[in-house]
Amino acid sequence: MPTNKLYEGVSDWLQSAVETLSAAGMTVIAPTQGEPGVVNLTRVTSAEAIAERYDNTLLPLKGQFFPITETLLEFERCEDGDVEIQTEPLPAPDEVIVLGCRPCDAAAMGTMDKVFQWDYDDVRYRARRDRATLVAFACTTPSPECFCTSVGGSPHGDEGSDVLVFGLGGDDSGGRVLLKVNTDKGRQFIDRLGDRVRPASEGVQPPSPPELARRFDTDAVKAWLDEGFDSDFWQQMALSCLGCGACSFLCPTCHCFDIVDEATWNRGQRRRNWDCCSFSLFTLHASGHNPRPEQFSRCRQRIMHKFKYFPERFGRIACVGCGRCIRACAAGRSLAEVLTEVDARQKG
Amino acid sequence: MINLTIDNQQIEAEEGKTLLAAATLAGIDIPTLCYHPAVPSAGACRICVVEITGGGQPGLVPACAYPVQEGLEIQTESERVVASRRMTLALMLARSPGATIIQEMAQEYGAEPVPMDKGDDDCIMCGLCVRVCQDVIGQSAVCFEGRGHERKITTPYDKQSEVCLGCGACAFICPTGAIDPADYCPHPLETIPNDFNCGLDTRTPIHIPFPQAVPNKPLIDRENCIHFITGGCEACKQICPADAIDFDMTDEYVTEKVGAIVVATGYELFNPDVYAEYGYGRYPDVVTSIEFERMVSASGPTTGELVRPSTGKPPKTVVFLQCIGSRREQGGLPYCSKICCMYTAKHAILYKHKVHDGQAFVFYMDVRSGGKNYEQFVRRVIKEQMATYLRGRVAKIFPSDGKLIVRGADTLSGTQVEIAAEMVVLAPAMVPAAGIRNLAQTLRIGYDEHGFLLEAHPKLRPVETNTAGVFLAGACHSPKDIPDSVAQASAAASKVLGLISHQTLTREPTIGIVDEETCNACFECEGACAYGAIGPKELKDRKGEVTAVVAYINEGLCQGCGACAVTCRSKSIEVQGYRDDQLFAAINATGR
Amino acid sequence: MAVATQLRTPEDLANLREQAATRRESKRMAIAICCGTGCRAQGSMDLVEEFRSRLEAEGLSDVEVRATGCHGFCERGPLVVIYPKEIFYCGVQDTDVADIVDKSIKGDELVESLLFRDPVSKNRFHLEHEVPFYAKQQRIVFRNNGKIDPVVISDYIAVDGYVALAKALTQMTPEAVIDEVEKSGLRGRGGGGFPTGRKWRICHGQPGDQKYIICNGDEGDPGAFMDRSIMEGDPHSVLEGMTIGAYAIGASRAYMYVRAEYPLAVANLEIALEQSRALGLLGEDIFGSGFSFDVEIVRGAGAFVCGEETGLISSIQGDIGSPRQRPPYPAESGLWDKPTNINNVETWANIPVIIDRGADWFASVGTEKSKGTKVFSLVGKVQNTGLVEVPMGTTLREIVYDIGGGILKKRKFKAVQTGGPSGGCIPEAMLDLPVDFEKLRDVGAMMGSGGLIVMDERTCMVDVAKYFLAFLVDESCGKCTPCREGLFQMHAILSRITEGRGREGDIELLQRLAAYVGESSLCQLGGTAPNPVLSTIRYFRDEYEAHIDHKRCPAGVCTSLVNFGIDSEACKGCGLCLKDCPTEAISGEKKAPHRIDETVCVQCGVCYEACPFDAITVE
Amino acid sequence: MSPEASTAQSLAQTAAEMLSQGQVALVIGYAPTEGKRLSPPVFVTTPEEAQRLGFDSRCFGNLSVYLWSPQVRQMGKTAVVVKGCDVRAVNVLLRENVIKREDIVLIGVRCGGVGDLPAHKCTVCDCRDPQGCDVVVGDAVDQPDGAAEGRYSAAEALEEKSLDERREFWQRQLDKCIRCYACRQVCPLCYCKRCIVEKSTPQWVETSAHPRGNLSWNVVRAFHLAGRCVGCGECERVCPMNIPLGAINQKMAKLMEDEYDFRSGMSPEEKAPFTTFSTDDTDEGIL
Amino acid sequence: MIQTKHDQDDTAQWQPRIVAFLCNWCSYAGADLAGMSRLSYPASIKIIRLPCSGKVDPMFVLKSFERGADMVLVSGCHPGDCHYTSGNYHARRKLKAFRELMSFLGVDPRRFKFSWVSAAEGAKWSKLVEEITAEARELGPFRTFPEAAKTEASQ
Repeated sequence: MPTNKLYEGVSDWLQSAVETLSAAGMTVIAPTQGEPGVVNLTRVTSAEAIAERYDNTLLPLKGQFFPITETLLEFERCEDGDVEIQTEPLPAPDEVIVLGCRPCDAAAMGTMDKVFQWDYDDVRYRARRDRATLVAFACTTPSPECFCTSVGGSPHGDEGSDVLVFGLGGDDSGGRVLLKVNTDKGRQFIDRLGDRVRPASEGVQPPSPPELARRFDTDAVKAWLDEGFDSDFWQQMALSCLGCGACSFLCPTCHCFDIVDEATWNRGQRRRNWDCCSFSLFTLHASGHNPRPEQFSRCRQRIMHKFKYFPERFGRIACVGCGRCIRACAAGRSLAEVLTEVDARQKG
Repeated sequence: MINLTIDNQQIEAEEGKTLLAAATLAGIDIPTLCYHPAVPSAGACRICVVEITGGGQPGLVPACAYPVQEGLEIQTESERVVASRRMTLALMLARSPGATIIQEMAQEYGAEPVPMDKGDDDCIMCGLCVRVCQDVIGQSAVCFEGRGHERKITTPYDKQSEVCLGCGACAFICPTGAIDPADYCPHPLETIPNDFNCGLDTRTPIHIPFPQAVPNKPLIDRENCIHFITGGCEACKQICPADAIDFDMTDEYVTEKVGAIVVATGYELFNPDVYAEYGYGRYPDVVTSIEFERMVSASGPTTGELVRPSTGKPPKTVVFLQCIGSRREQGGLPYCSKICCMYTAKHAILYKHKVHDGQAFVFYMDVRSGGKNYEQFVRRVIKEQMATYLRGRVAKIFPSDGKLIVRGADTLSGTQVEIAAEMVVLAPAMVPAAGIRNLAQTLRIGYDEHGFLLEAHPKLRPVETNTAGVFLAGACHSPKDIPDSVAQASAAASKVLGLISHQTLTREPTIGIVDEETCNACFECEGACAYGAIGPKELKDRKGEVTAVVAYINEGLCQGCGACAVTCRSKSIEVQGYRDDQLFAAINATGR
Repeated sequence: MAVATQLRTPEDLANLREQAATRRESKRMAIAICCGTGCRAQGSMDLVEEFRSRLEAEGLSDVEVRATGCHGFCERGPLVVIYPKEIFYCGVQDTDVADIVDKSIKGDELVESLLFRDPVSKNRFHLEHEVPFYAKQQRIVFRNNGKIDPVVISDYIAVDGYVALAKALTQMTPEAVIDEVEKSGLRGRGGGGFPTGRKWRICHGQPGDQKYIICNGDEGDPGAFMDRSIMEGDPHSVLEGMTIGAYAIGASRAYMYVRAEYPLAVANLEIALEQSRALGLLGEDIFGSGFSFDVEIVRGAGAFVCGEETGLISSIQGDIGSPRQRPPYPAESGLWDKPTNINNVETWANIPVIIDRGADWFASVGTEKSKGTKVFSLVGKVQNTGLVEVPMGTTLREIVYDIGGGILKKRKFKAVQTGGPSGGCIPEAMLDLPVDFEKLRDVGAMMGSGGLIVMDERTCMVDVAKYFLAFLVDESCGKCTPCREGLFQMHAILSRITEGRGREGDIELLQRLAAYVGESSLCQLGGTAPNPVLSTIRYFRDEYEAHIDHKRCPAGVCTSLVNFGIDSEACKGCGLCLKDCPTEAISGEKKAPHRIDETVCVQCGVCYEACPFDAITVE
Repeated sequence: MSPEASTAQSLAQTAAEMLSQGQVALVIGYAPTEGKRLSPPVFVTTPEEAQRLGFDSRCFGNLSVYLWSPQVRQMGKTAVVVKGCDVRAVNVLLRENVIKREDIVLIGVRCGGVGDLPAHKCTVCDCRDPQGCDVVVGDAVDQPDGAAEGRYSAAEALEEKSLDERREFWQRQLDKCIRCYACRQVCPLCYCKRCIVEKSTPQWVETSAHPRGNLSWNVVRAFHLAGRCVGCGECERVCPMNIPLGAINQKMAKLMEDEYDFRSGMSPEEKAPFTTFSTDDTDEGIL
Repeated sequence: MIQTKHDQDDTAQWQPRIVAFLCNWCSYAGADLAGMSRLSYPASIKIIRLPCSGKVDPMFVLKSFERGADMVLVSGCHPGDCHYTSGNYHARRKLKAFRELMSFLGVDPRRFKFSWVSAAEGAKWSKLVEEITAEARELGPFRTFPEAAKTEASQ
């Protein structure tokens, strides 16, 4: 079944979609602008709230399926001394339509899926993921920090999204869009929209993606990383890293978490919280030993993980080039620059 | 060594010594006036003449300037010598009839002021001032001028001397007290009040602080010492036979590690000049009890003679005023100073001993004579009519006709009294020594609003403070008389002994412990610690090299209050018994 | 006269002396004009000028004019002596110059009016040595005064100057020099009479490299001026003596302490010093002997007490001139605490003669214990005043009467005071006392530096004592009590005696004080200060008693005690007293006896002095 | 030559001299880079690299944060380029014994304010001329007028609101917190070897990014900076969630100034208000 | 979600929960004296004894609120009376700042009390507890913190 069929959406297709889907009891998540200049994915009931012009959401898509903090279970010490444990019910019984993530964030879900449905099937993740349809909006103007083309993606990449929406541009477009169906979920989504979309005319092609130069070669990067663990490059490159978690927390593919118990005298919750390999505590053992005692080793870990260990294990790199880490870095550090440097080192 | 005979006594003397030195060494007394060991001899006054009766050219020679010679035979009190001295003194007496020392020596030698021309100049031209200034101080700010009988001591060209340091050595060395440096000195030395005598007399920059000082050694008051002011003088250094003067000596901080501290800073008197109605500070005859105490003391400024500061004559009527500042909620101090009732009774007795026909009055609020035999003592004073006790306060003191009119109320008879007193003695309140608050803060001990130091517990731990190892004795704690102070001091001493007689110190376990792993060594805890228990500690590796400095809490000093733990941002201090996890659990439990 | 070359050997000196002597002798005549301070004051410098211009005008180039030092007979200055004949003119005025040149230089005549006429015998004397004033003198110290020009060194050399120095330096050891001086019996002429040789020996024997010589030119006695005359008139003899002394003692530096009141002496000494240095007689390696020596002049401010050795030393050191206790003596520790030998000008001037002519020759003059001559300044109520140099042992009578020509106005001799202010008064009964150190001391006087004051009957001895004491009170340094206070009180007592307020027992009190001051004072100023009082009490006690008991001054001097009247018999009514009376107490017509109004008279005594007829009476 | 270029030249020259003379082993400065939003820090160890140093209005970073980094300390004596405001942080570090003055060299740079619109702290800056530095470079700059008035404007604006408004405001703001701790990591004064958040026995501050943990964290952070915060504003700048952390810090700084007349970091000798007390402190509000 | 058994919203019955941190030497002794003096006061107060008010860490207050306290009281010796000389002064300074901070962040400052109660002030203690309990009751349950505990992240 061909899934890459193109549809054309009329000018109010989005409004209609929100209304229709909401009416159908689905949760519509879409980019909205809260504070000036800040766009995030929130639940909408009307298309008016949906932000139109933005580079990307501040927080990545991953939080929809892997929340920053989530209760895994609750426990209470009963008066007889036994401990009663109650597992938190599975989340999100509703179907969720993410209406308007960027192609890179959608692509990142591929990475997330690999992790959460690997040797351990994370039911909480899968419960959310299974019931979600990702409608990505293709990028028209990548930001200066974007480097998706360098990591195998594209502003118009359709990996991970169920539907990819292209704005048709131009003054005469009248808000019409071109919807490219990538999956069955996508088709179902199109079906639900009824007459607000129709198959595109023959010969209509999606606009060509905006220019975004490739800055490094991931194969070359991996090749260097394979040999470069002990390179003094790391120490030098990591000097300015302050060790905060902004890059990881904003990264659409970072997926490390920490499990904590929060308790009062006699009851509490077990929670899963985002964690970050940049934190010194990340690898701190109970013994006091820390296998990654210095910041450079943690910086190295993050890059190694994304561009060497992950590809080795899952066959794909764990970076989609969204540029959030670069934008968020307190010290103005740039992953793209680091990788460009690595690429250059590999190529001599 | 040179052998000679002085007063038929065989004497050995070092070559170059004077006859005077040789005689002094042999215990033979020769009177001197122009001689001072600090300055070169002049042989000017001729009072020290002795007679050479053999072994040299016979005649009178000045012992202070004549060197010993082998075989000399000397008579120090021969008829000729005595006649010469007598005439010398007669002549000096004619010139300086007012000079005490001359009067005394003249009396001793039976020198009559022969009927000659009389002068009134206390200066006997001994020239000690000139010599001390030139040879000891090195300044030559005073000199002789003129010749013969016209000779006088003055400054060069009779102008105020630029080189005068104002050291006062001239005045000091002058045997007749004829010199007042203020007359010619461009920057005369301030007279330094003798603090021990409440400023009733003066002292020199080198002084022994008080008669029973331990050690009983003089000290140099740098602020007033001419050497430290001008860099010159050094007179003391030159004359000190023991070579004990050391100008490089400075006050030094002596650091001692001690196991206990007893605070015994004593008291001061409340300054009564805030009560304008009593005129203290304005009327010279209004004195404080401590000033009175010094006045009647044999070692005091008047060597025990009780006189009115205004006239120098014994006061015929003395009024003692009690509770000056004490027991006064408004404009004073609320507490009873405890000792005044008793010492005033004593003062009344002392007064009657000094001035038999004198009359003493005591204005009191209540006579508080609690203490062994105290009441009997006061009764005796009243019964033997050593003082008239009047219950009531004095409203006003004002001078009239050379006396002080003390106007007050006698509340027992309900009448207004006026007493024409020649001296009024105020009994000011006892207040803690100045600087006691600083000391208390340094020792981290508490003090009350008046500055009296706080005991750990008024009944159970009266000599301890809340800081372990710090004890109190005497008036620093509260007004106390001598027996009480001694008792408290003894108690404090035995507490100290109890503390330090053990090899180890036993204490409650609630103390702070530093987590050396996480301590940032910012030492903000040090500021929070009221006991100075926190200091740096060096952490060393196996090679003995310092790897880190962290805070360390002295278990002996820590009282376990926990202020440090709160100040510590990294939560690196725990108080045993109040550990974070314990408190966390306690707080959690409140949410049960 | 410029001398280009230094004298390196005695032969050089001999050569120079030869030249100088030849030059002197080449002159036909020499006119010696006394240019001592006394004669200068009377215009002798004008005379020198006048003579020179006159001689030049007359073309008399073979006549030399010499401005010499004091001739001694100051009473009669200016003095002019014409050599070789030794014609002696006194009281010469510049108006007389032409006459003298005409008569005595060009011609062979005498100017009669300028010859000395003895006031007693009324004889006129032509020649210097015939003049009674000079006749009994023996001039050793004054050997060159009047003969040489003090500012011309060759004059001094011409009269055998510096021969003694050359001899001492080249032929004698220092010890030998001291031996010679000791043998001569020379005693200090400053007053104490300490044997000079012994003094040198002590200083010579002191350890130390640096020693000093001091010449005491602080002639402090009032009325004495012999040292001045020597320094002015023959400075080189003093310098030569000092140089010899320095050689003997081992000193290389000397100070010449001259009172600033002697400007001429200082000037002449400075010239002499320069000349000596130029000739190498002072400075390094004198006469090739290896001995070096120089002299510095220090001017004193004229304190009597600076004549005392230790006072003088402290004055040189820049301190107040106060004596200090001795010992240590200056010979042990003097100037700048170094061994120091101090001698008086006159003593130093004796030295070259002793070395030159030998100790034996010198010792042949004088008495057993006092050798040589002594210069006295003879002043007071005598006819001839001036400087006289006589051999020791000459009697007072010889000096007063033979040399001095006796008492003025034919009054009665009363006493002669010797030894300066702290000397004593010697009464007429002792006029035959031969003067030497011991004899004078024995009678309660002293040699001192050589003052001789002659007093006549109109001198009140109490007043004399008071006068001298007043001087000493003034001059006492004031350091020690006896001298400062004792003298002051003694003076006060004397004052009250002379003012008629004397009391019973004052004499004894004075004696007690005098004894006390004498034995208890620090230095010899005080030690000798009571002498005037003691000696006057000793010899003239009756005068004291008259003052005290009878409130009377027998000599009529103490104005509080006298009433002046006029003897109408004797009064010739000349009016001199009337003219001089400051209070116009005297009245009277010319040629008629005058009268004194006692209520107005202030007893000043002017009339008493003024009356040529002794008509003023004293009660 | 533009002022920026001349400042860059001075910086480069100074750094090169220090490095070549061995005075320091490392110079931490800014490397203005074309096209970047901020001029990133640069760690210069050779005189040649010193050419990269520069200074412009994008030099936000407070480089004193690196002074106590273990890696930097290992490298030896360090020179750091500091703006006048950064010196205040250095002063606090000195006062709290974190660094020793002899171990560092301060290269002060006169700063006319950073940011396109100068940041708030720059408009109220009263320390554009760095004090207490070893070297100061750059052209003279003017202090803004009336700096003291607007110093705490953000806090004051919130103070004017009602309690409920404030609660609502902060709830919304703190809810955003993702506990990335960028605020802590960028703060020069957050040098604890172990942050209180990292202490797990007991866990005073919950690490979960829920409102309770977030409030707890931000209260602790603000309180630990009370009397210490020098207002460099880095925490607010780096917060990826744009939480107005500066306002909280301002509030505490304002309290310190109002109550104790104290402004942190004005000198290395000062005594922080929380390390001392006065018996005259107010009893207001105490029962 | 496990229900909190004690949290009854019925205001008539509702007892506020007040956590009190008392210094050992004054306020705790004062509370003890109140008890010994048979002075009654509401049982709403949960006392945690500390050596000194200076030992009260703001974290304790915060944690108490997190654990459901409706009001927190810190009580120490009167100024100058501190057993440890100055602990209460340190506390006064820090806790004032803390209250200001909390207030700034929207936490009602009335829920955070500070008092001086001496060992002799049993009556004061009793009265104080009465008063603040009444006030807490008036303020009602403090939901901010307990609510937060129940809320998932809102992203």
